[in-house]
Amino acid sequence: MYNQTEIIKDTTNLGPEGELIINMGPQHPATHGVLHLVVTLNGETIKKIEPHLGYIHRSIEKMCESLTYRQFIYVTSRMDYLSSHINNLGCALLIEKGMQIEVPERAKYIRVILSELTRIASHELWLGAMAMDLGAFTPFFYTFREREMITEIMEETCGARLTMNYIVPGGLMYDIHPDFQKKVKAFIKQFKEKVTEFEDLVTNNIIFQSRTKGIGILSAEDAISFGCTGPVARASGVSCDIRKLYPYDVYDKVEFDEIIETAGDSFARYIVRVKEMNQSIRIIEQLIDCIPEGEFVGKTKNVLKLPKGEFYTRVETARGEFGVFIVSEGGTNPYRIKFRSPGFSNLSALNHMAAGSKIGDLMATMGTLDLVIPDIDR
Amino acid sequence: MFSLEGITTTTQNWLFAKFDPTIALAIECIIVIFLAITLFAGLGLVLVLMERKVAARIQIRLGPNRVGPGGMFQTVADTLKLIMKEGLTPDSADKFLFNLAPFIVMMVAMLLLAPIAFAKNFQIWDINIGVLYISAISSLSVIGILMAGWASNNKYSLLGAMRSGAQIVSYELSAGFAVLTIVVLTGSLQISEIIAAQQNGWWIFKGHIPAVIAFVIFIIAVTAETNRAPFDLAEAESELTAGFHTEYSGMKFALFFLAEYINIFIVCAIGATLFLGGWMPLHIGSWEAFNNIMDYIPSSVWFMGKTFFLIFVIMWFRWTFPRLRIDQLLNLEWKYLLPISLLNLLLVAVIAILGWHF
Amino acid sequence: MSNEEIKEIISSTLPSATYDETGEWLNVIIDSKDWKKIAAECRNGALQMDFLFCLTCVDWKTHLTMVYHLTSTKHRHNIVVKANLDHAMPEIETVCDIWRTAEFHEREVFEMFGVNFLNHPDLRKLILEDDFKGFPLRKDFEDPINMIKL
Amino acid sequence: MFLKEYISDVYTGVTSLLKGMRKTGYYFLHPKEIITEQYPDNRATLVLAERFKGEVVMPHDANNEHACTGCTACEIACPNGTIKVVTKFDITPEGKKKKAIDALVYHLELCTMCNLCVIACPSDAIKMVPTFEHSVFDRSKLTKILNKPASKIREGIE
Repeated sequence: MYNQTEIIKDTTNLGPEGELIINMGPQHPATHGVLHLVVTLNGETIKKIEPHLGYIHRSIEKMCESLTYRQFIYVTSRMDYLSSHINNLGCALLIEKGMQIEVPERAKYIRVILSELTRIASHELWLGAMAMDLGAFTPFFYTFREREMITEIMEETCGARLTMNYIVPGGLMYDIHPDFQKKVKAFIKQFKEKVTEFEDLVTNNIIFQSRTKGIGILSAEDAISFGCTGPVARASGVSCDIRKLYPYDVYDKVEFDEIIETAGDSFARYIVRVKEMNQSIRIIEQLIDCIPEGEFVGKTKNVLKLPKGEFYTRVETARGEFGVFIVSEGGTNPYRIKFRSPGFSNLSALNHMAAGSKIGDLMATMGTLDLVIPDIDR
Repeated sequence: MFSLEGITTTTQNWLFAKFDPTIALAIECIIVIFLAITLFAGLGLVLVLMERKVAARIQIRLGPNRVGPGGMFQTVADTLKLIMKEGLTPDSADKFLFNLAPFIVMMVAMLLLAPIAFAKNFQIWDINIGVLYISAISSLSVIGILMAGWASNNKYSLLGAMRSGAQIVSYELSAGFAVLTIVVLTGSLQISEIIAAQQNGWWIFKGHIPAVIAFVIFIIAVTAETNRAPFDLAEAESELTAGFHTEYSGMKFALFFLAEYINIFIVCAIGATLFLGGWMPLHIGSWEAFNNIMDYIPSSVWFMGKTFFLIFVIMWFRWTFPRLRIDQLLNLEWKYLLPISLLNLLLVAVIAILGWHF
Repeated sequence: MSNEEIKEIISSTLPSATYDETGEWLNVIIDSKDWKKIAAECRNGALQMDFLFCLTCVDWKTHLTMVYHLTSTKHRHNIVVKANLDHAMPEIETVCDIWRTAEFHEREVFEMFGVNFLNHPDLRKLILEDDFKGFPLRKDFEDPINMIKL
Repeated sequence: MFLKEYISDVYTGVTSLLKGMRKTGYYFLHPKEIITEQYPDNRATLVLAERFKGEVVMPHDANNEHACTGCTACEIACPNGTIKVVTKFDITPEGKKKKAIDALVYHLELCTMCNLCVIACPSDAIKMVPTFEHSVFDRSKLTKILNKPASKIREGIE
């Protein structure tokens, strides 16, 4: 986000002490999107990382001010596109909380199952992309094979593969597909078989371990101070799983563990996400057979109007705590809306985590932060 | 039995009978140059396709399958595309070095072809210090890479080139030691003699465990020397976009690309020659019948088979492992490979002196 | 900790603070000048509000309101701190030395609302271009080129 | 002690690498695991989920009649202004004026496939269909008029 002259100055000149300044991104194979990092290097060692954002900023917050409460939900799919279902869920939960809409049990169960499937899909993609950042191309294809099963389930039930747009305030847009349960079970079976592959290929691999262990350390205090949430904070030993702390939908009815590691390094973040996938499978297994019969959408008014006041909900996306803050004036549109995106806070810790390490470590650290750029820029 | 030896001798006899010896030699040189360049182009096309197919199979996908039967002409199409592309030279680059670098890299790869025995008595130059020649020339390729990285005036390129320098200089050592073990066992630096010494069994079988260790070290070291994953730090895609050849395009890029694959072929050929007996068929002790059957397979097929097997192993590495970090790469060399190969050389020397090998 | 206890603690530091309990969480409305003091108290005092999970601003046309959502990872209580700012010259003390996450969030609010954070170490535009004019999230922002009127 | 650690380091390292190679080697030797779909060639057998939201269409029956009354519910429901309803007044045989659609303009390039318009439609005049090959060379070709020429509203739909 420099003007032209400054870009030229940046790439040809050196830093104040003769450091190398490289512009990593906005087009760079490891940034997975249009993230622009200005990295100050001393040889191979990183001195400072300065993120420059905004390449995919669409001002969703401003956009939502002119949309009705029914409409704005689907814009949030475009923020963290890998957990779009959970984003939608967060917005719907806020409206339901604000207007006291009763959600049928069936809808709650399905929402949670789909959230967990989304989480697995997101983590699978992350796993592949992370391995690719470290130079191992092959796991990417293996993870995508399982992810494809999830996207097919989504396609069949929700009608879309990535931005599902399946949630309406009060429930779901339509009922699940008759094959839904069968397919989910088939997926669980395949996933359990294939998850060992990643242990052989990635987790236990000596190169991978030496690339991630002790790299990008984030202490628990720093994690809290930087506002990190999700797997990033949990790998540092901070308990911050919204599903446990402030359960929504039917998360209070299922048993699962909040995965907490204490090392705070890249490997711990990796392990947290891998174990989280298994916990998600556990949640789905508990719910898939006992989806109650009944309505899939509750009774709502045609035109939704949030009462005057301020509302905040949070949900646990694949990347951490996603918060929706709405200031309502009582009309059909939100007066002011703020999305607290997990990636934005997690990114702010990047400089702290990666400064002093090598360029190769930056890839490991950035990879385990699991950055989704539209989520950061909004 | 089919042999390339017949063709070469007939040609030579004919040439020397027909022409003055100097002119005959010149004509032979031209033929050799022509053949070498043809081999280069052919190998480039085959190896790139092979890499893509191997990668595809490992990554549970089909790979190129649109151009020609089974995608056979994909690389031809790619080459055509690269030839048509504009060869950009950055404004602030050192133009002379920038344009020279790909040719240096290419020339080094070509020079290395000289002492390789492709089949029985089919060798360009059977120099009596063959192994030394290979070690000496192969370390030159770093100059081309450094030149490319420096002349591009790009920070990514510079970092990649510097990495490459550190990497090749250090891995030269253990590759050299691994080669030395075979030299110690054979007692000769000449390629043809090394192959002849494997008449009754390849060194990897005859040399006990030390030869196996040397072989493993050799494979690791040459993977690093050719800048292949998991040691592809010089072009570390996710870190330095494309490393030293970031600024290259068109045919100049293609030369780097080609040189990479030719280098792989050459180091694998050397590995096959030293450890797997080169063109020597698989002979097992006194099983005369078996040995005779093996002799019926042409020597060139043996050589190519072994070489391509080693190439496959190196490709297999690439599509399995993550990349190392620069300090880990140097750690691996100086803390693990070098001490082990030094000890190994000592062991081999003892074995060779006591005559414990078969 | 219950709302009453929180109120008591805050009032002991800042008697002028007013409270609003209509929402989900306790809202503490303070004067913008007192923010730094109350922030340090919230973070380091008995409240242990170590997690600033949302920092934003609301444009009320007549004035701006900074909204800080705070929680404690130890006690699990939440409060919302609000400070009204002048529309023409919005200024407030930075808290990025107390909660480091505030650094990025404040830079975002700075470019989107034009709030000047005093003593911020690196108050530059984070998302928008350096030469961008105007504050997009303010209600009076008009961009006839990029905003498509439907 | 140091030597023992050193050797076990090397051993575990090498075995972990070999395990990974076994996995990739397995896939190399088992071409049946290949999951590539050769998309343009498999068009004939390609089955898309019936719910797949590809684009909005307006179904017409054999008499070239649709069910759209021109109530603009879809236009109001749409978050992006994708749908524009242009109405006109028909003269019924009894001589009364009746509101009908002139054109239902649909901008596929703006559509986010949220399905709100389909839900909002009181007479089920529009629906989502699972087509997905929308690429064109000119963006203006993505602006479609959903009602067919000379089509009219089905009898009995108010």
